Amino acid sequence: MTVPAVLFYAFAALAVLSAIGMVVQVRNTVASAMSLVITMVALAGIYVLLEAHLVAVIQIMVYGGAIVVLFLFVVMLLNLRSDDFGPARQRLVRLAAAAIGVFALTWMLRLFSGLPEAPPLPEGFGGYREVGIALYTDYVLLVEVASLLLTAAIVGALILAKRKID
Amino acid sequence: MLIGVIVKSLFILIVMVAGLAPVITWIERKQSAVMQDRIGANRADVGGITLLGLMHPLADVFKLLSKEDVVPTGANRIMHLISPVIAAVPAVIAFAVVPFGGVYTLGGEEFSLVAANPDWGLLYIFAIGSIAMYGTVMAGWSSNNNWSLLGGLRASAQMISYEVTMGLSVVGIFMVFSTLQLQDMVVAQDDTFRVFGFLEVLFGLSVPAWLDFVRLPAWGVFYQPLGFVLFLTTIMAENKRPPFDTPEGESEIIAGYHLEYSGMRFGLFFMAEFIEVLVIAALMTTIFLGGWSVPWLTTETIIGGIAGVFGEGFATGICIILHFLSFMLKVVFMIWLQMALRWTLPRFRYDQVMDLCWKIILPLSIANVFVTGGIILLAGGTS
Amino acid sequence: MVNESSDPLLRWIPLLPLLAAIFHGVMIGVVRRATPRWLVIALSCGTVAGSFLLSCVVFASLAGLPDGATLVDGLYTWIGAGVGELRFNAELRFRLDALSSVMTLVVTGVGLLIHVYSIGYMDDDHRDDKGFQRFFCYLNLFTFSMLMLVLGDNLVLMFLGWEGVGLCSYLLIGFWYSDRFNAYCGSKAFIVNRIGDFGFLVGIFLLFGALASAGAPTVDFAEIRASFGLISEMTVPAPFWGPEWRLVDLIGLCFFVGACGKSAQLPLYVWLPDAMAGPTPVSALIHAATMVTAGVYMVSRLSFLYAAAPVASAVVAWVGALTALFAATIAIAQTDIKKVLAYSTVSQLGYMFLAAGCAGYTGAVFHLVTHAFFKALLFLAAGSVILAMHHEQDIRKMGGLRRRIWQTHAVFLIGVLAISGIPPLSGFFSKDEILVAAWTAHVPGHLWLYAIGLVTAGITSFYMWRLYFVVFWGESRASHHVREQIREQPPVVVNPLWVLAALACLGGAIGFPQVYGDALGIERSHSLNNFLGGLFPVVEHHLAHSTEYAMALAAIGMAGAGFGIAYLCYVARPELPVRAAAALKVPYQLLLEKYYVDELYDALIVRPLVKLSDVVLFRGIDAGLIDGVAVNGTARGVRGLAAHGLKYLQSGFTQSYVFLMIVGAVAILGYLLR
Amino acid sequence: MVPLDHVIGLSAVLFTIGVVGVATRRNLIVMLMSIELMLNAVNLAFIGFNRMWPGEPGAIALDGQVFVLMVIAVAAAEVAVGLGIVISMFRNRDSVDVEVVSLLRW
Repeated sequence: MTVPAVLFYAFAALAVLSAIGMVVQVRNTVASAMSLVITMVALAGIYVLLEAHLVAVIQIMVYGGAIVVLFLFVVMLLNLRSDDFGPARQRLVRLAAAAIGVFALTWMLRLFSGLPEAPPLPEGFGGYREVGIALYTDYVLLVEVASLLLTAAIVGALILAKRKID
Repeated sequence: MLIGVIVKSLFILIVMVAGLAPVITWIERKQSAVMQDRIGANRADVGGITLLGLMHPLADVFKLLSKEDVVPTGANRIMHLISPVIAAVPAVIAFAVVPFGGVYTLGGEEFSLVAANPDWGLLYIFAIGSIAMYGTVMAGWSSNNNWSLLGGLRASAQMISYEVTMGLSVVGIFMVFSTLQLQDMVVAQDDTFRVFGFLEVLFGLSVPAWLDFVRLPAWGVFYQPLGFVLFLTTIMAENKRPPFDTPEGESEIIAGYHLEYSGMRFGLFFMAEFIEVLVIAALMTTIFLGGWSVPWLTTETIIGGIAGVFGEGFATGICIILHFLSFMLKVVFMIWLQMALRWTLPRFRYDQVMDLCWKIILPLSIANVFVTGGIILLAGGTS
Repeated sequence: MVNESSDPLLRWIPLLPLLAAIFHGVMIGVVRRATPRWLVIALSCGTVAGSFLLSCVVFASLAGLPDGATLVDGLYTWIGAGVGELRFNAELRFRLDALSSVMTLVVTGVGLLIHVYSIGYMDDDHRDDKGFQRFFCYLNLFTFSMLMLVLGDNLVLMFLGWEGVGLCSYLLIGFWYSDRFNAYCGSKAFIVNRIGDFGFLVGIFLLFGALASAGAPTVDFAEIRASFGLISEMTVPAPFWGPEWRLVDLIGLCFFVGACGKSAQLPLYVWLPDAMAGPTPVSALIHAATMVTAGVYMVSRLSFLYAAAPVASAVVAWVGALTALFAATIAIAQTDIKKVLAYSTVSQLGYMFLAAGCAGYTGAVFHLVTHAFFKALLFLAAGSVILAMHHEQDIRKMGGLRRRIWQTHAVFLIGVLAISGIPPLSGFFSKDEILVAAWTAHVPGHLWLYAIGLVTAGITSFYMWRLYFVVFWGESRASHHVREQIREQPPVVVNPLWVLAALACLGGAIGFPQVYGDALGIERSHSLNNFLGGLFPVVEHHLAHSTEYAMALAAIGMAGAGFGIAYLCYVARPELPVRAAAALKVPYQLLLEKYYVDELYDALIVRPLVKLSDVVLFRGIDAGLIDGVAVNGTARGVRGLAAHGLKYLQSGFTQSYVFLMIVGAVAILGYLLR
Repeated sequence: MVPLDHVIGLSAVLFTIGVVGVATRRNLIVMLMSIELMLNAVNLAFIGFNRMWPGEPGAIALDGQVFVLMVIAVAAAEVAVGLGIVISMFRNRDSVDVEVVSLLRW
């Protein structure tokens, strides 16, 4: 069990626990958000182990630093109180969802066991230089489309959330 | 390899964090007093010696330790307890990436005086910055107090916006040094460039030989003057330093997010802030003021000169000391600059802070990127 | 190939009337302003006169050529498709041989006279010029189509002409379309013609198909005739008629169906009597002289095919004979002057087909020519009678016109003499020739054919004389007001009649039978036969002069008998026909109602067809099946499905939507990764 | 080395947790967060598979990572609009409970 493997299992455990924490956390939403952040950071750690350094940093900066803060921002802005789990009927939905979850879980694990061992790494695999080059040579259209999407999202969010000043 | 890292990180912890941070509290008090034509704190003494007030940080520490640690009722206990730690730890671990010495080969084995040198160096700082944000946000929210909540909100909004502009303003530097690793940047800054060289490069004029003598150290600030200004403003805003300290704007929302904190956890918040000041100073020196490089003397000239007389090992030792001294000098200068800025500029209104970020710094930094790109293309590859 | 020399004049014969027609068409349709009457007259009559002159010139140059030579004038390849074995190219080429030159002369000659006549005839009831111009436009178009039909060098051009004349007959019958009955008659003529044309088309396809399979795909008459030997032996498996049919017979029959449609033979003759709804010059030109003879021209043009197809020829002969008899009997009881002449035309056409069927093609053509003359004469004379009687066509209201319009009377008398076959006039010679052909034919039961021919000759002369006596003799039964008005027509109407009368008299000369020729010392007297001889397969028949004389006498006898009876009934004892009609109640009624053929067709074909298409096709399939089941059905189905099933999926709760999404995703994933 | 099949397994687990979160929770914000979690699980799978097929030294294949960046961009956009909706929903209904907005039904 090499160091990376140990680290990976640690991060994996952390991610799963905080994910469950987020979902189960009923009383207050900020706690859910916090557990989500922990999941994000754990995943960033795993990315580093999988040689995706730039993506790890961006994961922390964007997901951890911006998106979840946005969640916190909204939660704090709206000053929400906790919500409960809903009437009995919900229980049926929850049970079904849980069952599906477990079923999918076991089934996928079984399916994905036996993948080949990770091959040796070409030099400079996940670094910012290669990803930058890939982004702006092969996937330049993708980048442009993404920028377009983000502008649209900004405008959309603005219109949705703007207080009607009439 | 591991021992080296441990030694270096211990060195950082002791010298930088434990040593210099408390001194900064003193510097701030003293400098602000001198600027306002008053003496400043000098009462605290140990057996009569006041050392111009240097004892005060010690006194503060003991004072805060003795204070009762109050947790407001209805507050989310765990979050309230954790948030100062989350605020302070990132500030400390930010030093891992800052090089305080050059790259030397001693006895065939090469070592560089930087705790960790991942190839995405500077991004590490930004990542840490975005984690630190949670400390303030959680503090604001968990202390069950409207003013602190407001403080937390303002802090998160401000930090998010400035994170964007911080990233963009430093892109110029990336382009010039075409690397993200701080150590490589400093190595790149460790020589000089001909001042009038740009005439030759940009306009193709021939420059007479004697003008070559006028040289400047190849520091980031000379390549990226606008970058220096923008980065300084954004990183101070990121750190919620006075010109931008609306989150804890005393006049409007009392103490902002760390309102409900007392005792050592309040001390932690303060300590975090001052370590941030140190980080900013260290970062600015590394990126813009050439880090550990001695102005007109590159590492080779120093080692070459001394090695001839006293031998290789001794020369490198001298060189290390020289580099560390130049680094510390620049850091002190930057601290002074920040304190000066703090005590001269009035606090920005909250919307002004936001406008400054989105409407002024963002366009400027983007323009800076384009201009730098243009110059680099004209100069034909990175100089 | 038979030697041919090109003559650029040929193209102008059909082109001139076409140009006039186009001019009139443009003036009516596009310019929409009435052109001055003299210009219309000048143009239309001028062009037809030009064509007539050209025809004469060309006829003269053809006569000069050695026997069997033809004049050809090719413009361009009209339809060129495919190459080698699978090629089909129809050249736009005109060919003038003996047969077509005779036809062009008849068409343009009689056409010119009728054009002149119709200037007068159409004058009074078309004060506004557009109707006048429209009439001449159609007439010119008709002349163009007929000339195309006659001069066309291949089957496709002939078919073009065939359709053209059909169209023009429709247009002209329904000329006064404001009256619904005329429009109905026009469309009836067109539809019945179309049925015939269908047969004609099938014939063309079969012929072309056979030739192509034999390796010589062509539609030109000359080439067909040349490579006809290849397909004459081909046979077609007849499904339940016992032995196989010879392909040639089948093709002949198909073409004959086309001929029946166009020349109003027995099954498809119903449109001709109703065609009388058109103006009289139209009836004269189209339904007497030219269009109806197209069938006879076609049969004689394909004479080599019919000669090699005994069954087809027999059918042609028998149908011709029966039609002649049938139509003649109906003509007896008709009271409308134009109806009588219409049935007489049908009957005379029957005669021509009888001759054609018995391989007496020259006889058929000869009768065609003479018939064109005296039938046009009779129609135009009837026209002037109608004009005189102010559009009164019922002969029971006429009578005693002898004194009032003596010129028409004289001319009508000549026509009646010609048609009933009194010796010196043309009718006698051509009818006699046909009877001789019937007598000597190899068709089974040709004696019976001769007998029918003879009897029909008698009936023909009877109903013609009846018509003559009723209209011209006795007191005028017209209303008092009309009686004063009766006056002779202006010269522009009467002069063409005199010309036609002269032609009717002298027409016989062009085909003066050889038997009399020898008697009178003229060696090649039958000039028409000599002229057309080369074209038709010569059937050797040697007939003793005595039998010919006997047959001639028999024919004259029958004509005289017809005259006698008619005189007896309508002049001597006028009450006789009334008592006969009362006595023979049923047959008379049968004749009067034209054997109820129209009603029969209506009941057997038209009504069931309409009912079929209405009930079965429309209500059953279109409305019921397609609209009902397919369109509305699916719509109802989808609405039902949505209302009772899909509606409940929209529960309004996001949870259930998410749940459905998950189930869907898992299902797909399960399917993919099974 | 990092066992890749466990990486994909982890991604599957996280995804399922996300799905369960979306299915069970009635608070729209938590649902949005669960969706974020699902997206992250997908990112993990991308990175894992990319690590499995990094391409030859000459031609490094970074499709997976580029895609992850795009997913992050899309996620950011989605969150922005999603929270916009949450705010407007809260303004109209004074609650973020999904059951409240059930007007659009048969």
